[in-house]
Amino acid sequence: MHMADALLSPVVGGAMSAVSAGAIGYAVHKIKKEELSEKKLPVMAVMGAFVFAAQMINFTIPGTGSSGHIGGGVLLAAMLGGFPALLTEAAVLIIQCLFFADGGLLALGCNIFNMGVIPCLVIYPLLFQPVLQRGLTAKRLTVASILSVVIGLELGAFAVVVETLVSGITALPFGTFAALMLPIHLAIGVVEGIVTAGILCFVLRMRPELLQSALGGAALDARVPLRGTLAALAAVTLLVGGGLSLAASSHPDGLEWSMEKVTGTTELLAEGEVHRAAAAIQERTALLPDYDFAQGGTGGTTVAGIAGAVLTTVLAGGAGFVVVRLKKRAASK
Amino acid sequence: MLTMQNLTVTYPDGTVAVDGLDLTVADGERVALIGANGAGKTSLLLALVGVLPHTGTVTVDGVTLDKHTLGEIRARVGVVFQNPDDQLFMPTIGEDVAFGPRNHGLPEDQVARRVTDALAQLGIGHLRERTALKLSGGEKRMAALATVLAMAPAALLLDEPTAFLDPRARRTLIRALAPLVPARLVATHDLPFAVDTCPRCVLLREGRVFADGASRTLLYDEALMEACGVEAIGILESGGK
Amino acid sequence: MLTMQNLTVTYPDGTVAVDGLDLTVADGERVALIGANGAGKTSLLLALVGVLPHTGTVTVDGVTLDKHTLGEIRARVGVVFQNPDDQLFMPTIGEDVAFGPRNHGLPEDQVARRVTDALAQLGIGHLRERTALKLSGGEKRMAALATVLAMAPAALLLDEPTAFLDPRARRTLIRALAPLVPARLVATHDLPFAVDTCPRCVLLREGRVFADGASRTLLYDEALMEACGVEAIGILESGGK
Amino acid sequence: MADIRAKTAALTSLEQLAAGHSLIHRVHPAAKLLGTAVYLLCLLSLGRYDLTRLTPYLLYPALLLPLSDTPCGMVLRRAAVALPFCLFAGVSGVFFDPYGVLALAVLVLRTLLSVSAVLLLVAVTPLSSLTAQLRRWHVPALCVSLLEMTYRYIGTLLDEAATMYTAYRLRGSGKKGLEMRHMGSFVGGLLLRSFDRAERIYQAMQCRGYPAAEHVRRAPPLAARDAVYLAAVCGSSVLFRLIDLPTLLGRMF
Ligand SMILES: Nc1ncnc2c1ncn2[C@@H]1O[C@H](COP(=O)(O)OP(=O)(O)OP(=O)(O)O)[C@@H](O)[C@H]1O
Ligand SMILES: Nc1ncnc2c1ncn2[C@@H]1O[C@H](COP(=O)(O)OP(=O)(O)OP(=O)(O)O)[C@@H](O)[C@H]1O
Ligand SMILES: [Mg+2]
Ligand SMILES: [Mg+2]
Repeated sequence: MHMADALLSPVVGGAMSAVSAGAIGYAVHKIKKEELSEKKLPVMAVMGAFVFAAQMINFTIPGTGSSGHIGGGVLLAAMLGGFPALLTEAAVLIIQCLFFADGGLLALGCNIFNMGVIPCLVIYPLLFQPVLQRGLTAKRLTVASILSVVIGLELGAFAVVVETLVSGITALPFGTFAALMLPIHLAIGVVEGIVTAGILCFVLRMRPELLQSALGGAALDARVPLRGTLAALAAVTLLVGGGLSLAASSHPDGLEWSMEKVTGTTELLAEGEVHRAAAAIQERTALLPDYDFAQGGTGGTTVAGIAGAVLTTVLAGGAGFVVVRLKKRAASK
Repeated sequence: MLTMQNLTVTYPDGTVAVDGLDLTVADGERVALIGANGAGKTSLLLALVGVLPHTGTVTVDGVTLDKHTLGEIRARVGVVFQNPDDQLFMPTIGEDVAFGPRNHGLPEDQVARRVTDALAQLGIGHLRERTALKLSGGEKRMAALATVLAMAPAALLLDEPTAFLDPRARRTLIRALAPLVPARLVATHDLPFAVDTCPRCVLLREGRVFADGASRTLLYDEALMEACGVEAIGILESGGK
Repeated sequence: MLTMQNLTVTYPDGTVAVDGLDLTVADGERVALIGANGAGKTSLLLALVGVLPHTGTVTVDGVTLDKHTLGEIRARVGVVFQNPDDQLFMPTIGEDVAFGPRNHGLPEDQVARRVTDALAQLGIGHLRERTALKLSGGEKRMAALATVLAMAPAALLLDEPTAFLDPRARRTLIRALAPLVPARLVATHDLPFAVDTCPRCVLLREGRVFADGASRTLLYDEALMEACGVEAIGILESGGK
Repeated sequence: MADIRAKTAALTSLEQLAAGHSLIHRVHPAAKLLGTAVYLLCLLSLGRYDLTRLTPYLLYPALLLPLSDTPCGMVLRRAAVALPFCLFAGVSGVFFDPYGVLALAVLVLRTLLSVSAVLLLVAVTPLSSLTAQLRRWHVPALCVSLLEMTYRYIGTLLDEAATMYTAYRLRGSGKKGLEMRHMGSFVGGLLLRSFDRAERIYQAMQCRGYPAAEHVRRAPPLAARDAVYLAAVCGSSVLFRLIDLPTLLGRMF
């Protein structure tokens, strides 16, 4: 679910980076205030490394033969508390971006938001903690983990869709993109949720004090009415995930189909409409909005452009080749 | 029992860890594998159970190791890793010991018998319901050994079995190993242990057999041991100043 | 140099790991700390640098260990843990060695000098830019030692320094330790190493001093060692059957 | 398991590259960080169909790869990791967009260029100089130390997970992967051991005077070389963004 640089425009990337940086700054401030930072640093670091290593382990899903792996955010939050978990997840994402080409530098803000801020600062305090407020039992822990992971992942996937579309790099209609992304992540979420629940239940059995201290350590400021939040989040997930997946499976053209049901016409979002919308977004988000929306350009522009591009490519390759030759010659001397 | 012919193990990055090695271990024989850090001991043991890919031939009881015989050979050859922590992954020791036999399709009553026997053999029946996370180093080592014994292997491969043990736990291990029948290949840096438990000894250097003979002779041969990158027992005991 | 009076260390769960212990280590003295698994060796060493809370008195060079003197005492007493992986946490060995001096507020040029000296003393200057990830066990052990030496401690506490080492690396360690001046308290299961490097030896049992005297005498005394839960060197060397 | 070992190898190979001594390696980390950022911003601000205008940006990897002795193959292999999701978005876009094929090509090229820019950065700059630079830019010490320590322990834990997985498979039922019902105790066990290890690390750090006042290390002085590098990378990136070089070139002939 890593958002890639290539799918982003600088405006979206920059905005999301600002949001994530703000969240991280707030988390640092919170941790410092609670004087946890000193003792927590090694625990956070090793847990980050652990999540990284554990993500390499594939689980066979019974009856399917396919495999899944654990997700990080909720597990980290359960073990460390929300704010430290956010920092840890961010560190993991930065390392994945730098060393494994998962995501990208510009996309870091998006990824930290989708996979860190959402599970650690939204799902954890609003869902995970409330479910466990009335006592830490294996059953509640299982429910809380699965719900948190599933809803967190759905929200994250939804964010990916929005970020990609607002960037205007792909022409996918919103509904179709969402209908493709959300059901996939619903399935992944269920698996990751079960895995996370299994791990946390094991921890609960062996070392309950670890979970207790994490849960108690991040004392809830505002007690959130559990039922209402739960119901709302579940409803949104069901609606978006379930509804769209149904639509997508029975009608490849999911959005048109649902639009037809609702409005009685498919005209509303005809092809051209979508494009104009995308183009408008594109215009607004490009760094230099004066740029020529190329496909319509004059024949001359296009031909010259293509010829020039070929020439540029050859020149770039040639320059590289010269460097290689020069280096070789220098080495042989 | 165990035969290696021209065995070569190469890591993906090109490191040749074992380099055209020939070695035969007879039924019930006990062989110590000695060599400096990086000599290729661990790689050799891992190749024997197909964890690392190899070229050359490995046969166990006449069965040649390849894709199709892998399962069969793993059922016959048991490996105990250097770090027992890496080998215990079930909630209790009892379940851990049952894990292997159960996966090889034994019926539940036989699995239970195997577990009881393996634990009794090593004198750790009392650990059955305990969890590995709260055992001492010596107890973990014994539990790891039990998980392998329960699979009734014809050959045992041990990787540095005395690491982490205090002298008494080490002694307990030696006593527990003594009556066991399986042939044995033991990679170790603990030379007194090697002399004690293995009549035969193979010196490895850079992935090749450098010497092969009686432990009581080889391990006291200073020139030989030095050439192989380790130190003879004599030097160790005298303080080697 | 190091004085412990009625030192008691109790874990939060009520386990009494060290129980009213009295011990004095003179300037430059080398003392081995011997005892079975769980005798309290590690707990004792950790209490000496204030990592574990204690009751009783600990003085270092006349300074009594308490909240206010903690920093000062940690600057004088260096601990090397059993597992070097737990002690090397910076990206490169050079930075790891610089970590302590820098935390004690030394200016950057002195930090650099300390690093160079410590690495040179142990003969691992070439590891300065390497990362701990790819070092062999022996190299890691040396690096961990360097991190502590760089703090110019007046006393060194070593916890099982020979674990993980092959015989040659072990020898290198012994040679590296020999010329170092600081007083030394070494918890170890490696009795030949204790005899080699520490003239004096303290036997621990259940958190108390069970015997205290010359290593060459105590460690060969079978009855005494047996009572303390470990085994005398003689038994080890003869094969102990 | 092969996966896990491969990850370790990936880390190791990048570290080895970063330890090199080429001209590019010696450039100030701040210059390299800024250069990469500007390059990425300019490159990614090009539009959905600007295939031709992307081509001048090929010059950056084409020159820097050989100059820094970074093998091309590695960059391509890693870029492949990032491709699937982009392809997913690009290929499905083809059905909704008359110029979908063009957009797809742009997406693939963007992926290739942005991935190689990031990889180039870490292939020529050791993590320790990157984090030192972050400290000098007053990124909170907690975050920077966390990054360094996480990186440090990833190697250790990957190794441990790999060995544990091997042990599992040796006694396992021969199926690939870990069965769901064992995962709690398997991964949970690894987690608890990691937790204990963290405790020991904390003790080790305490013994060496942690926590102490934050120290910001002096920056190595900016050399003329660094200014030239920065000017060249940023200047060309912005220039290519402002003028349509390929079209100009094409018109000339
Ligand atoms: N994953 C790996 N990739 C590449 N090379 C490796 C890998 N693991 C080990 N090696 C190399 O293979 C050689 C043999 O390693 P091996 O672990 O078999 O040695 P060993 O004899 O078991 O040493 P030790 O006594 O330290 O356990 C060494 O040179 C080592 O550096
Ligand atoms: N965190 C802890 N909580 C409670 N008890 C502990 C803890 N750590 C150690 N103990 C107990 O304290 C006692 C002394 O432990 P310690 O680690 O000091 O022994 P040791 O002599 O170092 O043993 P070893 O040779 O195995 O390293 C043991 O009984 C042990 O079980
Ligand atoms: Mg080995
Ligand atoms: Mg100890």
